[in-house]
Amino acid sequence: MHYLSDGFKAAFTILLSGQEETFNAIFTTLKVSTFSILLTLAAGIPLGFILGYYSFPGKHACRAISDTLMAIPTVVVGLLIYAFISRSGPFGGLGLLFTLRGVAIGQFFLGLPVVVSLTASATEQMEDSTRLTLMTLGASPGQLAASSLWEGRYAVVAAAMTAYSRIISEVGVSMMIGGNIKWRTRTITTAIALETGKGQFAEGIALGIVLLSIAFIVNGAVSVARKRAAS
Amino acid sequence: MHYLSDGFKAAFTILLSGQEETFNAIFTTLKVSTFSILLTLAAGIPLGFILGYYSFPGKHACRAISDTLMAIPTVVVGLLIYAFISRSGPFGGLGLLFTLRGVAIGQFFLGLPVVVSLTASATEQMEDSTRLTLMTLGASPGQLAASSLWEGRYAVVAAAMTAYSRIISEVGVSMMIGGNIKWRTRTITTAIALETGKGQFAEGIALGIVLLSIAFIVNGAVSVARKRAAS
Amino acid sequence: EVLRMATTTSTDNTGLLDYLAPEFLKDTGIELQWVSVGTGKALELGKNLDVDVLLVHAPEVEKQYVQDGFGVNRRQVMYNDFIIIGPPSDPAKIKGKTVKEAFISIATKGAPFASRGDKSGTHVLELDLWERFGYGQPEKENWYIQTGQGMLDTINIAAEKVGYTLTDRGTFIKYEDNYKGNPPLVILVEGDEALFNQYSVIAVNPVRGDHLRYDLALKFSDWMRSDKVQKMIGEFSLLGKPLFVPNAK
Amino acid sequence: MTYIYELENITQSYAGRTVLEVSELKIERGSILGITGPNGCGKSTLLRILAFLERPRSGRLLFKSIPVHDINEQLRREATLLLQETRLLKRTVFENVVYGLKARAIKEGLTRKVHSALEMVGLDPEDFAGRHWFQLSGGESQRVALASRLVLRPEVLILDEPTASIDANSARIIARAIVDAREKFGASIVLVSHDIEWSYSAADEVISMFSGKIRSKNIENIIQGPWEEGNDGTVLRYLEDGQIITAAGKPGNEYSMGLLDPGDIILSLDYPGNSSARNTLRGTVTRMNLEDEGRSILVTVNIQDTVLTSRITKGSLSRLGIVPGSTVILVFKSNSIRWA
Amino acid sequence: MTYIYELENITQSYAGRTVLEVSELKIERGSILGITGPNGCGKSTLLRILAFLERPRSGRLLFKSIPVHDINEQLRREATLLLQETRLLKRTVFENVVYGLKARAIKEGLTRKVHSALEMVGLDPEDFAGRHWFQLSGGESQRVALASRLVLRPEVLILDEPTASIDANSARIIARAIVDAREKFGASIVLVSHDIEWSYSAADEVISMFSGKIRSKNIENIIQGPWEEGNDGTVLRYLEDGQIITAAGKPGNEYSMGLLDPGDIILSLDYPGNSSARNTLRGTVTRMNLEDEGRSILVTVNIQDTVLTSRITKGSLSRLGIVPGSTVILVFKSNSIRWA
Ligand SMILES: Nc1ncnc2c1ncn2[C@@H]1O[C@H](COP(=O)(O)OP(=O)(O)OP(=O)(O)O)[C@@H](O)[C@H]1O
Ligand SMILES: Nc1ncnc2c1ncn2[C@@H]1O[C@H](COP(=O)(O)OP(=O)(O)OP(=O)(O)O)[C@@H](O)[C@H]1O
Ligand SMILES: [Mg+2]
Ligand SMILES: [Mg+2]
Repeated sequence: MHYLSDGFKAAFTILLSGQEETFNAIFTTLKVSTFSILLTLAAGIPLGFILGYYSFPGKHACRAISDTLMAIPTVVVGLLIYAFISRSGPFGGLGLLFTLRGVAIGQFFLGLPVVVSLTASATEQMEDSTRLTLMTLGASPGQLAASSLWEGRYAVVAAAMTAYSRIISEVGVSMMIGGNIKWRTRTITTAIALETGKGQFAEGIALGIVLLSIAFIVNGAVSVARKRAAS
Repeated sequence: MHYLSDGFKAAFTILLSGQEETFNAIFTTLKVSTFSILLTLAAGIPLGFILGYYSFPGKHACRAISDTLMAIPTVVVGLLIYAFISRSGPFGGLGLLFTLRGVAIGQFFLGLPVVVSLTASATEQMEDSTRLTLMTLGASPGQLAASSLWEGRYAVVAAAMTAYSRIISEVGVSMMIGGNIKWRTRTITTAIALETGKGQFAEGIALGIVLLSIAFIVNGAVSVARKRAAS
Repeated sequence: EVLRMATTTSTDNTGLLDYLAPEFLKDTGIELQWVSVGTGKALELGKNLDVDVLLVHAPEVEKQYVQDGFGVNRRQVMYNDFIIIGPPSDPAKIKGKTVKEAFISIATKGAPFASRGDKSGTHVLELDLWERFGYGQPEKENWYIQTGQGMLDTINIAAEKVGYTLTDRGTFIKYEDNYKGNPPLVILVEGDEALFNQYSVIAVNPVRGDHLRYDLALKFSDWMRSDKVQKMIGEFSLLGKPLFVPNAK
Repeated sequence: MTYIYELENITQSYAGRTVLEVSELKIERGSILGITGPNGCGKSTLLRILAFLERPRSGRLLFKSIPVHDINEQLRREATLLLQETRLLKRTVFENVVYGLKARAIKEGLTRKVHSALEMVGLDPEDFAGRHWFQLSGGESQRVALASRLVLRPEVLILDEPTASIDANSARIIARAIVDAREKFGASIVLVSHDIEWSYSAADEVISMFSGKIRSKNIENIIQGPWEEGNDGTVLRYLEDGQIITAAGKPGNEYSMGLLDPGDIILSLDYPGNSSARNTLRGTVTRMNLEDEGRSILVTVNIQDTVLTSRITKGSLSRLGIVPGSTVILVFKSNSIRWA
Repeated sequence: MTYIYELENITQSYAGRTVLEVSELKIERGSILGITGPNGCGKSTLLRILAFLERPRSGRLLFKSIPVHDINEQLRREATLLLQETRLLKRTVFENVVYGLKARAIKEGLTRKVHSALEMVGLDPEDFAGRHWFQLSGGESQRVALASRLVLRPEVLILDEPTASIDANSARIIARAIVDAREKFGASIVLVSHDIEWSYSAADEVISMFSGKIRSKNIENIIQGPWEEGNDGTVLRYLEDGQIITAAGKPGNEYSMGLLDPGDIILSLDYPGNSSARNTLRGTVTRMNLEDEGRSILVTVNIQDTVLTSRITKGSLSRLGIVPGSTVILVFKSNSIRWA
């Protein structure tokens, strides 16, 4: 129990005293997760729409794969990416291991199935009359996609936020690919893992609170934007 | 790279040779995740509906909290629950630590925000005419909730699957609360973490494949059920 | 210039590397970047040529590793020792006994014993001890808890189960520190020859990859074994207790 | 006389705009009341209040003589509304129709009840009961929605545009079903429709609304602006063909609508000689409808694009000998025009 | 003569049921074609094919004399459909109306165009342009949907029930807007409506469909079963008041519908003496409509619940001197009834 109160106290101390290490981890987390989510949305929303909207052979298989990949443990994604970008792997020459770019690639694969599956299910749930309305107004396939997603914007935003949550809270990829190297690739979650591993639970909780504060601010910004878009 | 081929080979070996340890972990995983997801859905769907449907003071705050909690790292949930159920915590007497019941509690808190937020957003997106139609047919508040959710069943199923994915793939709570105790609380994900820690990456990937196979089967069952419900 | 090292969690968690790395930079101009993982994973990262140097503690495995051509220049740099800890009530009555007596007493009384079960240096030693005392590894015994986790987590589990475990001293001191010197588990057996924990530096075999900074790895190895650093290691302490004993050869 | 609804000073507003202002309305138990009026005049809003879907902003609403404070599903189960924007549940036709019965925990004779409701709206249960919501045409959906209300045998049946997109034949079947509902289980019925003839065929009485207010127990002619000022305190509306409508009083603004009761218009074959009526307009008869169970006839006259309807007796009609296509003179007083 | 559409043997089926079978249909460029027919007869299905929203299962479709193989948005931009189940986008009225223009990358005069489209459907742009989709009444939404099609000035304008839930006054405004669309930018127009009078007021020609087929360039009386066998190879329909309709030929089954062209029904004041016509039914005139720009009159006669419409000339009507409420005799031959 005392971890809780200690954790809250520690969280304030960290944020107020301006511990350089922690700010570095916060900054790293923001940088890599922003990059990852943008990549994920750019690829995932169109893919999800195609998967939910069009009928093509193998559609159900694709959907099943995407749904299943939502359940891939982050460390397994870490391992798989590692197999490719390790020096002894096929892309070893790119020098992605222990870099934030490497982490972003892994997080992209973590977020992608979430965005694809949730966007596809939002698209599936779209009323047929919305589709027909857009078609009768002369929308091209691209406009149809964009406008359908706009009609279902709540669900798309929810998909994005869910994916962002998965990305910002994951530790498997950041640890395996990033390596939790201090000042370089240490993110809040790997720092939490480190503190917890050291038995410094209060510090772990404090960092968790810091992470949640970031998520809270991001969510707040998104819902302000959403409210603005709705009106 | 060779981890991949080795991983696939190992996955087959594990499943075909019937390694007792692995089957024990699979069984534990299924048991605890089934229990957790049922708990999560039972609480999360009604809460999500209330949050998306009714207007009440503090609604937006609740929604923001739920959205934010989607981003809580699994290990932080593990730590928080630990603080309560460890011997020195207020519920230490219940003996929940290092038990599957303890893990299920933690996973419940992991899955809850996902179900609540996604159900709420599905409910928000519900057409007003659906709500009015149900009301004119004389639905009571409970029937209204059930039928609205049934009308938006794709989104609710997507919420459930996303939450299940988070639960089955998480490692923080299982490790912290379950303790990864062999023959007792070792799940597939904690086993993966262990193998990875040992440097046995191929075994880690193999277990990942096993986990994904389970997720695939669960998803398959859900989509068959969904198709049946749709027709 | 950057030297990448894979090491075990004990060196990182105790803060030893945070203590040494700035000094290394000052002395050689080389930045040390390390990932702290289990011994097995550290060795695997070396095998995959993802790091240049290793700092690990599992002598038998290390020898095999070098023999297999994955590593070269294995050098001992320091040791700490293992201890058996348990609750002050000591239900198996092992306090002050030899390791052998203690293990046998725990096994016959069926007192809870937490094993790391993760092929770490500590785990390898523990298995070796069971073997030596003619027990074989207890597997499905109710009292034998295989945690598959790091040392501190394993200690915590032992504490929750009011049982025993085998740990390295460094982690235990850290554990004591977390409890402000009043921990639920205390040292019951120590000082036995069988409980030595040797740390070595191994360079990853440079013939296996062109990009490897073997030169830097050797510099690090030499630096670690220099008198100055050996002294620093000896002075490194937590709660006023020294953690490592330098023994470079 | 017992009233099922009594409304006093009921108002409703959305986004700060008052869209409904009913100073008084009493609806008799067992009556069939038709409501008509232009788009946006507040009909659906009134119906939503009668169906206890929304609370009026102010005013007193009595249901079966009891003031309504809280609206809940118990009340809604007594007064069932067919929404204007009908929407089927994403289920089969059978499940749509049975929904309300199940909601009321009724378990007996479900199939029989559903089938007979489908028959009432002219759908063959064999063909339709098993269909999915998306396997229906527009009119078929509308009829399923109506069947799912009829099956409930509610005390009050409120229908918002029940015949929109229903073919003429089926509209007659539905009118019959509505009258049957009153006769078989004593329902009181309120219906909104733009099809005035149809409304008369089903309803006892048709009232008309305008800008949120109940204007008259009657159909109204609506004369749209622009109005120009005349030189003797009157206002003038120039019609497309150059003829002029003269009205007394002051319109709210240039574009106000003038209301003219069909009963206030006299038809004649020639221009009257000396007459106190300021308005004498020539037009062509386009339509003649028997109204109100044969008691009177509505004659629709087009003056190019302006359409006015006059109510006359069968006797007058025979005497004048006019038929659709005849040229007639419409005669009415300037102060017969009231302002909306 | 140039045709905008030529259809040959077009069929469509859903779930294995054929719902459309058009053996031939040619629509002239610049014409306004009305389509009517009972619910579920395939009107909307036909319109969806004309609007290139779905491909027919079989048959040949020519658009501007070119066979249509692939349907795509280029084609859809030339033929715009107002859906029966109109749905606004979740945006403001302005954004709804401007959507199609933006889709076509039109950038100039958007505001002006949108405002004039709103005015065409009788909505005040000042009041409505800024409203949200949910701040409209049923008829207002319908009119916004129509405006968002009119604004596109498409070559073909296809309207599915454009006046459902539109008040009579506004329906006239819309009819005018439709005629204007033809005159101002040469649109060809196809419209479906259950309001036959309104159809005639807007269209050049009204055709009727039945069970997926185009039955006639005419309105039809529909006589529903049950039919019973007569003793001389005829079938009989007993009406509610005991009178009998006799038809020749074989209906598909007991409940088949008989079709009867209004032009085949003769009105008379007395029972004719010796006549070859088997059917002589007595009924009451309930309605008389001027049709087809004054060339003929439709007289609607109720025989209790059965309603039959006869088409007669203005001359005949004057000679007979009937008015709504008069009792008349309907005379028609048994083989005038065709089977659907
Ligand atoms: N949610 C809303 N917000 C603002 N204005 C609204 C809202 N709902 C309806 N209105 C306005 O209220 C007025 C009354 O609407 P109502 O739906 O009652 O009209 P109606 O008589 O049923 O019209 P119609 O014949 O078109 O169905 C209209 O002017 C409409 O624009
Ligand atoms: N998706 C579908 N699956 C199966 N049957 C369908 C489907 N869509 C329409 N139908 C059927 O096809 C027939 C024609 O439908 P359509 O919508 O063209 O009729 P309509 O003439 O427009 O009728 P309405 O006047 O009611 O709008 C109907 O019998 C309808 O039940
Ligand atoms: Mg309305
Ligand atoms: Mg239709």
